[in-house]
Amino acid sequence: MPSSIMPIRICDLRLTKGERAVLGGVDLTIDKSGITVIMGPNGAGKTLLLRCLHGLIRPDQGQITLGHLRVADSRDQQAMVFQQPVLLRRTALQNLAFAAPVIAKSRPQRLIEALESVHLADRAHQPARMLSGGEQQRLALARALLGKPALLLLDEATASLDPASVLVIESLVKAQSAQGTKVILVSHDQGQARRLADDVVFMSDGQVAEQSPANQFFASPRTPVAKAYLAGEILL
Amino acid sequence: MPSSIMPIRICDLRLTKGERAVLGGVDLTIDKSGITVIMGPNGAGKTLLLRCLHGLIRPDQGQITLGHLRVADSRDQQAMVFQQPVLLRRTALQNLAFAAPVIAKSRPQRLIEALESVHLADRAHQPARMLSGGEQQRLALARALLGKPALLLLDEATASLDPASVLVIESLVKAQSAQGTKVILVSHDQGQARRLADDVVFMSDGQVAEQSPANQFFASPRTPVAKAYLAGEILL
Amino acid sequence: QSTTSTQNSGLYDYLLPLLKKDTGVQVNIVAVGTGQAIKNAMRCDGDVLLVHARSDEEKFVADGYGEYRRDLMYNDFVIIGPKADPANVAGAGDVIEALRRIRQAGARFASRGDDSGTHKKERSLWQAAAIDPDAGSGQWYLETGSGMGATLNTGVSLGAYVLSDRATWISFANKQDSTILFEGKPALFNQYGIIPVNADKCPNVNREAANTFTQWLLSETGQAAIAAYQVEGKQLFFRTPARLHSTIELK
Amino acid sequence: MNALAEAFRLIITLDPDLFEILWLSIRVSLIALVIAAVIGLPLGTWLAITRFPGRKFCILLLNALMGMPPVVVGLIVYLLLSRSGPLGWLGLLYTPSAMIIAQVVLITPIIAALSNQVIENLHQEYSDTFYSMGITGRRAVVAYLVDARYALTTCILAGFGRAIAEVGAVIIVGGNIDHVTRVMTTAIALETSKGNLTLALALGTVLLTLSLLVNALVIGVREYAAERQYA
Amino acid sequence: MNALAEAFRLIITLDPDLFEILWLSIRVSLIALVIAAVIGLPLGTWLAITRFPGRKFCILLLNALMGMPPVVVGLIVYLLLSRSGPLGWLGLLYTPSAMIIAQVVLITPIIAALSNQVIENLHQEYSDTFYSMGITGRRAVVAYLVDARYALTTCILAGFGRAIAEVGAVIIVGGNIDHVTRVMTTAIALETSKGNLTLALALGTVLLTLSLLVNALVIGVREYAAERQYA
Ligand SMILES: Nc1ncnc2c1ncn2[C@@H]1O[C@H](COP(=O)(O)OP(=O)(O)OP(=O)(O)O)[C@@H](O)[C@H]1O
Ligand SMILES: Nc1ncnc2c1ncn2[C@@H]1O[C@H](COP(=O)(O)OP(=O)(O)OP(=O)(O)O)[C@@H](O)[C@H]1O
Ligand SMILES: [Mg+2]
Ligand SMILES: [Mg+2]
Repeated sequence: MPSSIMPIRICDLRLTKGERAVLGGVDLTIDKSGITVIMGPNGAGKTLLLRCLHGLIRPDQGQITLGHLRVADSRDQQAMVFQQPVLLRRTALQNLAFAAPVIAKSRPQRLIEALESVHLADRAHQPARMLSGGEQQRLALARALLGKPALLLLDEATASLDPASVLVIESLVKAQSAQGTKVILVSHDQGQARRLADDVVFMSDGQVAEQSPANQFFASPRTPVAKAYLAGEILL
Repeated sequence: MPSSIMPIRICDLRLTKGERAVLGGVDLTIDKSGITVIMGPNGAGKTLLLRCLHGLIRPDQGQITLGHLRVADSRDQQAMVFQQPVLLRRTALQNLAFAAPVIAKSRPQRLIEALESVHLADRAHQPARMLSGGEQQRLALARALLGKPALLLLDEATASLDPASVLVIESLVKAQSAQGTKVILVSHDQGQARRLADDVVFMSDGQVAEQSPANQFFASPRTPVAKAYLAGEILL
Repeated sequence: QSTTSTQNSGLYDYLLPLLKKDTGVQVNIVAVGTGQAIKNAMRCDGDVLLVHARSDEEKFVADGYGEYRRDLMYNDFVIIGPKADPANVAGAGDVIEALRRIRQAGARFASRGDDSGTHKKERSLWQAAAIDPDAGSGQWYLETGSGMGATLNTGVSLGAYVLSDRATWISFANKQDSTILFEGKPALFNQYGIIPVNADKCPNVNREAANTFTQWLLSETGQAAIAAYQVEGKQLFFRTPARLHSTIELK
Repeated sequence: MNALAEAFRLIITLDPDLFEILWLSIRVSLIALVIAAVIGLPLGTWLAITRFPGRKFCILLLNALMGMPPVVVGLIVYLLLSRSGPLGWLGLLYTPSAMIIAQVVLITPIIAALSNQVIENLHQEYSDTFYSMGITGRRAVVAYLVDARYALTTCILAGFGRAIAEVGAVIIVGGNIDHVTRVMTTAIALETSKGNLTLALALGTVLLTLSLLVNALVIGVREYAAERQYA
Repeated sequence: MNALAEAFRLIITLDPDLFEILWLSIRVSLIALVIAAVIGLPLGTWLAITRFPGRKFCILLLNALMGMPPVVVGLIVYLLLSRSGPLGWLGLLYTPSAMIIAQVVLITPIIAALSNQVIENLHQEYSDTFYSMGITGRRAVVAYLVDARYALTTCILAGFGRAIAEVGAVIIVGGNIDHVTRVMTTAIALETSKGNLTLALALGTVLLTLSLLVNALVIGVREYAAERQYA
């Protein structure tokens, strides 16, 4: 029931590391299905926000609800692909088999299909850690999709992929979204954001600066900070 | 003497992993200074080629010369930034101090300047491993530039940077190149390649498919495989 | 269960095959210090006790742990020291004088310091000589807190004097330049007793085999065998009372 | 040098006594090692990856137990197995089983503490991913053990080293009975107390050679497997 | 239970004999540990990061030496230090120094072998970067030791555990001489041979408590530092 985790409400999320408020009161409601792209400069807190949503970090303060669920209760409906994928010290296929729910395990054909969907079928028996950077990222995505999650979180999952792989993953993500999975994706790639986003959340300095439908955001961002970002102008 | 490592000649470089010829006879001469961008699909062997050049991998067969030098003799004139930067478990500043040549150490101001050049001065005393992905990559670049290398190798060094950081790094790389450093850069980002490249090397399936001046490559790639790549069309 | 000194002397390696041939009884030896042997036996870990500490043995039987006690054999103690003999122990008239000479010469003396039969004997001799060695503990009086062999290793290496039972010394291989300097006085006799563990207290005891073993050792055959045991041409044990701490477990 | 020659002589003459003792040493230590590994590896792993109050203290305790004196372990096991002890009815005292028990008690903390550290390092890398995939409990433990298998061999070898070299505990619970519970280390101790230092050293050399062989075997297998498979 | 009560009594009555022995144990083991760490950590690290023919064999040897019986180490040191031995002129036999030497010989391989494994794991991560930066030799060794400092404490604690629990070697070279070389473990062995099992266990409890305290201290410092600084 993918709809049961909607809407996602984040309320006054705060997180301090050392003396820095790395998340300084994030307020955000995501109530539309489809693909939400989070953009923003390095260090804006995009990864931290995603990790809070996924339950990897417990914020110092604030509330997150997914539908009627709290983060802890929604975890088996979520899947996440990290910026730097961590693969087990096993073959590509064994990596999938390990992650597969019990049902899928009884049907090894499912795993092969999953490998094929990310064009890695011929690497099935290669040690996963020996794959090229792009191949590892594709494998991580295949692994995340095995559980048929209701919410898919992607943290710069295509950052080191070639154009073709990017398109492959984008179409996989779109297809998944079309099946009702809510996708939240962090990306610096404006082309990708334009191609995928239904709406855009722009973060800056530990806060949400702007949230707009995609076409509106790219046509004319409401905040100066987003405008500068898109122009590559933010002073670091 | 940056010129002493030119021209870079790679002759019939072969490398087999398991049963796959991951480098299948690479022939390449880079004789112009400036910035050379290597492009090609995931798994084409770009990273492996760079690693061979840097002396990290000993090829099964083939020859590499840099000017009159062999790889082993040119190492102190090279620096490399990896796809996934590895930082020491210390603060950002200590990471630079560790890498700094003895001369620079006596002038701590040099290190602060290096941090400023990648806009990380205010993160100087933060543990390097706690920096955001983009911040880590910038720190790795600053570290690589400390030794004033004659040859700078960058492996998708801007893959997870925000547009502003990308521009910062690009301008740093350009400035370095203008000072006579030869730069070889692997990237999937066509925009970046167009902005930076003096010439482009296109790799596919463990071989060099095409080597052209940048404007010519982007205007009309000679090989069908490069054409398809630029269009995002290669079948994986 | 058996003690270190009898085991180190090699007596069991010689006796047990003879016993097996005569009676068919298979014996397992566990060699530990006297005090430990007696306490192990009180926990019923053993079938026969072979020790040398007469008063403890008698208490053991009186408390009902042992069926009876018999003198088994004896040997004697000797004083070991460096050949140079700085305290001239060899010239002493009796053991008391020997100890006094050691003390007066300021020579070092290695004691077992482990409450073993040998140690108790040594303490009683110091007392008889009216010397309190504890005052010099760590300076000239070195309590090794170890078995006979280890104490000999220490004493020999330091050129110190040691009171040892003759059997252990004769079969001891690391003599270096030490030798027997004082021996043969009745005050130095060392009696071994044998006690079958009381099967009423310890139902696990293999009573029949324990008796067979004890009786064989006490019989003419056993006694003759003990007397016939020699190392380097020297007789180690003599038929009649002697002491040694061991329990012996029979299988 | 004499000791080396003597060791060599003992080995090439295939001295049957020596081989009986050697074989018992190997058997006892290997069985103890297997048991200790079966307990210690999952325990160390589990403590590395779960979080509960008192966890830090458990790890601390494991580390401290690495420093448990063998004599004390021997005494405890002795008191348990003694005929008047709670497990006396098993009749295990002065048998090889008793020695195995003592060695297990001795080396389980070592294996657990060392594997705990190894897995903790791996956990830094894997934890987010495992958390995300909902891998917990037994599945996580097994996954960590499998993925750290090469590094864990060193922990196991450390445990083996301690077991095979151990004398204080086995002499108390085994009794060093000839042909029954005499192992290499107790034989060495016996020869030392007899003053036969050369023979003792020769036996030590043999034991060390054995240890070298076992280690070579394990490390050889590990290298072979690592080369053919996954980095 | 009796043993616990007795241990408690010994400690609260501040038994002077006990504290003399305890203090000697700590002194000997800590000095041995420091020396062994100064040798073993760089050695293990160096073997993890350099490549030369015979390196595999050296690592194998270290692993095997972890299984060196203390009695044998004791004998070798004894023969070296005995008056007729090559180092006899130093007059160290039956002194605390002799015990330190024996413990160093015993635990250096342990610390080296375990740290070798820890550093090898880190090396997988760092090697390319260090190679690229031209960091080799002493600088690399130091860098690895610094960056793996938290994981290395476990190796060091394993070495400490072995040292403080060790009896076979120190009793041979130290002689367990009262007021001179009597340490906790040899005192325990003595009480055991006297049959004073309760007292022996009490001493064991005291030793274990000591071990626990040292471990708590080290782990405490580590956690504190790790929290305030770098992950
Ligand atoms: N554990 C931590 N301790 C201290 N600071 C941290 C920690 N984790 C993150 N930070 C800081 O929090 C800020 C936000 O980090 P985050 O990883 O969310 O950035 P981001 O928006 O994902 O950036 P990027 O685009 O570079 O991935 C960064 O400045 C980072 O240095
Ligand atoms: N150690 C290895 N063992 C086996 N195969 C390897 C090893 N290293 C690389 N490969 C294989 O060699 C091929 C080329 O790898 P390389 O990392 O050079 O690709 P790349 O061109 O850099 O790709 P990407 O754009 O994804 O980074 C890949 O298919 C990879 O699976
Ligand atoms: Mg991020
Ligand atoms: Mg690459």
